[in-house]
Amino acid sequence: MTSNRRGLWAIPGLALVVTILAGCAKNAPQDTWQPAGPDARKIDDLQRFPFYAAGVVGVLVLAVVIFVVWKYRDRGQAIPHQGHGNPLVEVGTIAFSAILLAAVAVPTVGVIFDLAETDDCKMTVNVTGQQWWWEYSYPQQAGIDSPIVTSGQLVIPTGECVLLRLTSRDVIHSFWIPKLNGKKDAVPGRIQLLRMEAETPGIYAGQCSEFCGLSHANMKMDAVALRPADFATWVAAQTAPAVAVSDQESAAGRGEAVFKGQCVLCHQVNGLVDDEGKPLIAQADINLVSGAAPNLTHFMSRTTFAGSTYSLLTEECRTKLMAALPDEFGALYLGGVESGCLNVVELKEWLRNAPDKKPMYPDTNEDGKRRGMPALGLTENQINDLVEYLKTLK
Amino acid sequence: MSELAVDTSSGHDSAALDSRHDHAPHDDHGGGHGHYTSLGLSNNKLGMWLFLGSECLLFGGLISTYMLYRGRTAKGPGPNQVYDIPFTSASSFVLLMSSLTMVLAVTAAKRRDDGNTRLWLSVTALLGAMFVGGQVYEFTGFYNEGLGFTTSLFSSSLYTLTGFHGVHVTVGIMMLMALRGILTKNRIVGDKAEVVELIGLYWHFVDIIWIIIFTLVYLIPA
Amino acid sequence: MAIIERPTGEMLRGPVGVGPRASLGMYRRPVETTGWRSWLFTVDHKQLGLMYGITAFVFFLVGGLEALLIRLQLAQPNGKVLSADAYNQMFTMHATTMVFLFVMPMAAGFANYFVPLQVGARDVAFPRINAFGYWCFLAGGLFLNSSWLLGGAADGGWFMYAPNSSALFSPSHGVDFWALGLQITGIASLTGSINLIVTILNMRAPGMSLMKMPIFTWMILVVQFLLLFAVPVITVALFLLSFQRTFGATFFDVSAGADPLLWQHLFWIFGHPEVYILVLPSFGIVSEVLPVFSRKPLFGYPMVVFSGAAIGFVGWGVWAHHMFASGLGPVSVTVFSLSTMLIAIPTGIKIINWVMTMWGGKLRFTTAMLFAIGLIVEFTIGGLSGVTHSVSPSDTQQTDTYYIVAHFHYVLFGGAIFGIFSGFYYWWPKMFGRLLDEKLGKLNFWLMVIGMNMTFGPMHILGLQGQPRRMYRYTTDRIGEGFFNLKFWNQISSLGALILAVGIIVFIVNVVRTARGPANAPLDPWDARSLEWLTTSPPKVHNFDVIPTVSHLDEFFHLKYAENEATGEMERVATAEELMKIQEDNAEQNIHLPAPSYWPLILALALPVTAYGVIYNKILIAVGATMIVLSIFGWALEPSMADDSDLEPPAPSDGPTKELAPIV
Amino acid sequence: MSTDTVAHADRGHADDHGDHGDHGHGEHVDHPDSYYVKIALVLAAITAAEVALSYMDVGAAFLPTLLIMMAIKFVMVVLFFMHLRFDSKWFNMAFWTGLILAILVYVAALTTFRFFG
Ligand code: HEA
Ligand code: HEA
Ligand code: HEC
Ligand code: CUA
Ligand SMILES: [Cu+2]
Repeated sequence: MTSNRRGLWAIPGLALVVTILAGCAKNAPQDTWQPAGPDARKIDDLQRFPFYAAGVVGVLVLAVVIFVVWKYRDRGQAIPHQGHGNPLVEVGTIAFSAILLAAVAVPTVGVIFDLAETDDCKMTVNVTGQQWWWEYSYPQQAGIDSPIVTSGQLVIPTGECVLLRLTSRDVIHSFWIPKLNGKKDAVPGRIQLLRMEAETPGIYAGQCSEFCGLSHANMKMDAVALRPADFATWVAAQTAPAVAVSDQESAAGRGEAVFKGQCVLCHQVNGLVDDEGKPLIAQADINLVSGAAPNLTHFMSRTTFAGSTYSLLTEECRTKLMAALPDEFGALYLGGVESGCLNVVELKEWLRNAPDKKPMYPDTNEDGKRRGMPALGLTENQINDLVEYLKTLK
Repeated sequence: MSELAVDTSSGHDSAALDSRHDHAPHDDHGGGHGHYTSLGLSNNKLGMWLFLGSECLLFGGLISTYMLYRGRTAKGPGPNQVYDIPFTSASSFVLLMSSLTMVLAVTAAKRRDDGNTRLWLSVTALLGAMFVGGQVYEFTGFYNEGLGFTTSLFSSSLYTLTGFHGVHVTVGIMMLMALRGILTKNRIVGDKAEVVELIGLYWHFVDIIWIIIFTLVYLIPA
Repeated sequence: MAIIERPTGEMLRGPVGVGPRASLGMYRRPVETTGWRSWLFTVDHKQLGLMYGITAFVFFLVGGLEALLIRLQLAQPNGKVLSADAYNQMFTMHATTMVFLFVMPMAAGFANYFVPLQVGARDVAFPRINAFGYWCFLAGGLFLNSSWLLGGAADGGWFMYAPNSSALFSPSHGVDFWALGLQITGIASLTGSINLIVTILNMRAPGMSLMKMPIFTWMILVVQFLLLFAVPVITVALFLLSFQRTFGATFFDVSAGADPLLWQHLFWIFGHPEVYILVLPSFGIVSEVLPVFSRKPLFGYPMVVFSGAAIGFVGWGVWAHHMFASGLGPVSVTVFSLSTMLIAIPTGIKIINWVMTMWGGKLRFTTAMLFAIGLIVEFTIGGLSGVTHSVSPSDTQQTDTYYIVAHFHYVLFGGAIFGIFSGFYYWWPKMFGRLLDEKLGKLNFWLMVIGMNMTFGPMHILGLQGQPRRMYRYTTDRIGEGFFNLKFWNQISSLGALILAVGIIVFIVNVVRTARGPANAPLDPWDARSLEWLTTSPPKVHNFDVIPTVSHLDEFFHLKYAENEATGEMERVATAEELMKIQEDNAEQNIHLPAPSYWPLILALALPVTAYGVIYNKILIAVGATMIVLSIFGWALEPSMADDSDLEPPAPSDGPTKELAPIV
Repeated sequence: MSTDTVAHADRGHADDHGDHGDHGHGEHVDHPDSYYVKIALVLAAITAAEVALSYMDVGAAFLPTLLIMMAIKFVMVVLFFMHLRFDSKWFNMAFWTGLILAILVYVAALTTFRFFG
């Protein structure tokens, strides 16, 4: 049975390798073993012991099995005594397991309640999931004097706890930034709380982790942590309305026209006015099942789009941003999408035929509503103009 | 469930063991039916009791759903508007009494008193029918007051719960009538008293479920 | 059905003085004992057991094929094999098929075949209901899968969370098929559980007290109780779902004020007991196999029984560990976290007792034994990752990632499936009188061990690296670099799936080759310990010529071996052949077995008809309903025995039982 | 299930001879119809009390009293009409297990919805 032994070794070996190596992964955007905030760290500290204990128990069981298999293989010995066992062994197992589990259980309870604590979080953000993107709305509060609505990237200040108030406009989603905290479901009709705190500036990847239909795989998000000062700058920029394009004849101007014609059906751009100068309010509620589409007022202040599935930045600009040191990061991110950096190709593809870039249900259902952005049959010129217009939404 | 119960009318499903009557060492334990069984119990009765145990979780789920949703009446009328306690009390009383007549049928059957067995079976079926009739009447009333099945969570869960119960009663009535018919035809061999008993168990269960529904759903205000 | 029962004096006894004629009811019972009819109308537990097994295995191949497509899609970033929509249907049906159409019915097959044999009975308590159960399972399974051809299968994941399952978010009929199909297979499980519980409790051979019962039978008993109480819960959930989708109720419609968590609770109250329903039969099988090939009794039999019952019991108090991220509040989370950890203890006892069973034994590494040992190891790995889930804060990092997928494939494939394959190799000679080829068997085993660890091992890494489950694609921008590169591990996993496939094809080849070969298996090839071996292989239609009277746990072994007072060693005192001879010499006469019946089949067929009606048109519902009522009456009114003239040649009504043909 | 229960079960049928061998222990107790009529009257009385109660205002006592009366009715029907009081412990096991399990599980589930207070 030598092959037997070798074959079986592989198994817990692997389990062990995983648990040990998982800690030291390079550039692993969603590694659950690399906490970057106090909440995630609490979890990480808690889980190391059970993982290693499990590894040990696993190896133990395997070792015993292999020993028995080898020692008691049929060598022609006599039929063994038909003994029915020895309760001590079972008592021993119970005791051993009970002790091990108690050692796991006690700290677990503590952490459960620590993570449920919310009083120490000064700032709150309403996080709303819908098929298949996240919307963040910052209510008026200390440091934010008028509400902010954005999507895809959750921007938070470093070094303080932000309280996320999670809910959903359609089905259940789940908000998860592995390096900052565990996940919490966004359940329609409920508001559930989740702590978020990042220690150092940077972009922390996350992904919707409750199956939410067709494009669940394309419902991603980032948490972007900025130093408090930078965060204040960001807030200031976001609270300002979009500046209307001065020259109607320019490409951007033509794009704005198209936008007013088509896109406002769903997309809000604060400060956009119609010909009578009345503010244009998006009618997403009558056009979409979820009743919402991303607010594009400061579209170019983000670096991803379509549920953070695609990068607004070209490859090299993106790598530059990702590689930025904590001190450089803030400025770089606040710079937004420099015209040279815009990932024009995919943005155009999106405008040409969004459902092709991201599976959605763009056709209207019986009560005339869609789930996702339809292909709008725009001409190439219109698309070019729109891109020019979108560039102005800094 | 009628499979299990009526099954025994052809009392053969445990026939597999008959031969034991002659050969099993426990010969004398077999008793009149020649069925040796490990627990000395009737397969059919044990099966019925297990089924009733299982039904507890079925109705438990439906009742919990109602309990969770009874307050959520949307725009529609709520419990306190629609319920007519006196009427429901009456029909509850009818169902309760049908339990009594069912017992009487069972004892009669055990006495091999065919006449009374038939009588009480019929009466039980009749009372059951009255109850179901009452439900139908009651629900039409609700409906006219604007409480459709889809009106609100309250209405959906109420109709689902009471509907399931109503279906159980109806099945019971069918079983009672089938048995009644079989009896006149004298078609059963074996122990018909047990069939009566089995249907009795089922019938009483339907009754106790109503005992709960009556209190939790009707008497306790939302 | 080979034996037609005859009227006997005592069946005609009683005050109602009716003669045999009048007692025959309205409709004749079928008497075919060969050809396709004998399969359609059989009520024989062994025949039904085989039918369960064969059907389930076909569904295993279907579910496996779906799995292969999943792995193919994930072998590359931005896989193009399946569309997002097709992928979602694929994993939903993969899980549904594997859980409800393979593992559960396969266990039901083993239970049907071997429980009556192990307890020394001639059939189950309610043979017709048994047949009805099988046809429900088949009807439900075909109904479910017919959705592939009728506008797409269910696409909500196997736990079908609301509100994503509502018509607004899942417009195709897939979810309707899913809900109604599972409702139908649920009937099979419920009737089956009642049937087996009664059989086990009430039809044991004389002298077989509960604590002398074979351990497999014990585990089946526990499982049937779990089914008895768990099935009604999902029945409620499925009804609510169907009523919402079909009649416009709003049970999970948030805009109407509903709470989507209601579904989660109902599903998982069923769902967690369900996972033990899946694994305990396999625990039972290996608890039979290990002693046989260690030539020792099961170590601490009472503890294994007790821990099995304990697992079943505690299993009811942990369901919310599937909802740690749903927002239950810290108190509930704590409670369910702790109760979940508790379950590790009884399961640990089982593992230890299995190891101790081998300890000091005389081990023979047959394929059956290898699979049993494989189960100990692989299941432990899965169980341990389960314990890491039970630490709810870290579960919030794990839930809905591939780490969970790794966990449950280790417990399901390394637990349930390994046990089932162990059972195949162990009981094949009993069922078919043929031994599966051991060389191919070992190849089969090693391919499956290597394959499963390659497939599911990497999923631990993928999950801890944050790859969520149920993603039809993963993109290059987040797959990371170096050792933890997601693409690499996904490819290993996909490769492993192919190896698994080869392993399973090897098994199929083995089966085909064995079927071609001669039926020359010895009567007692493994020197086994329990009663099912105290009859011919395949067993006689009436199982035992003489119902044995039991005096030991492992009765069959103790008939063969006795301890030599002098040396204190076990010595053989009889061979299986000799024991068989004794049986045949005092064979009982006049054995009554239930006759075949049309009604189980007809009644079961009525259900999918009704179900199609619910989806497509109301008239069909009426048709189905009438079919149901009629067949129930037919069922009730059919005679308890065949008409004399049904027998060939017609027998005098007082004659002894007439055997028409040996069982297939 | 411990061994001695089993032993008992075996005795259980061992002393169950005679015509009703497979009817458990119940057959030895045979009640006159009047017995059941009395029980029915009690049940009717309790029902009446329940209804009456639901019309008057007894404050906090209301819910518990109502539930207790419900439980009494339930148990009486099970024990006497369904004969469980006199019947085999296996039947008791089958039924009460289901009932108690149902209560525990569903009450726990409702609790997580903060249903009680
Ligand atoms: C065969 C089926 C099976 C079995 C037996 C188990 C067994 C266990 N499972 Fe698993 N589980 C599933 C099937 C199964 N599970 C499935 C299908 C899912 C996913 C459903 C879905 O989301 O799709 C799931 C999901 C699942 C979750 C939810 C994860 C999530 O979605 O977030 C959790 C959480 O606690 C969990 C825990 C456990 C535990 C603690 C055990 C324990 O019973 C394990 C006990 C065994 C051992 C511990 C090993 C042996 C013991 C010893 C060697 C003794 C010494 C050990 C110690 C003292 C630790 N399981
Ligand atoms: C008993 C249950 C069981 C079993 C046996 C399996 C077996 C397998 N599962 Fe399964 N799986 C689940 C239960 C099971 N699974 C569940 C419950 C889920 C969750 C679904 C959800 O999220 O809703 C899941 C999800 C799941 C996923 C995650 C999907 C996702 O989240 O996106 C994956 C991905 O790799 C996977 C893979 C596999 C593989 C490769 C096998 C392999 O072991 C399969 C091995 C079998 C074969 C390879 C078949 C061999 C047959 C042939 C080669 C055909 C030959 C044909 C003829 C000869 C005619 N499964
Ligand atoms: C019927 C509604 C609808 C219309 C009309 C519409 N969109 Fe969209 N749009 C959406 C939805 C919904 C999304 C989110 C899709 C997703 O990420 O899942 C979206 C996403 C986007 C995004 C990505 C935003 C982000 O931050 O992720 C851009 C850019 C965009 N739309 C531009 C446009 C433009 C330009 C037009 C007009 C030419 C337009 N949309 C018309 C519904 C609409
Ligand atoms: Cu949103 Cu998955
Ligand atoms: Cu579970």
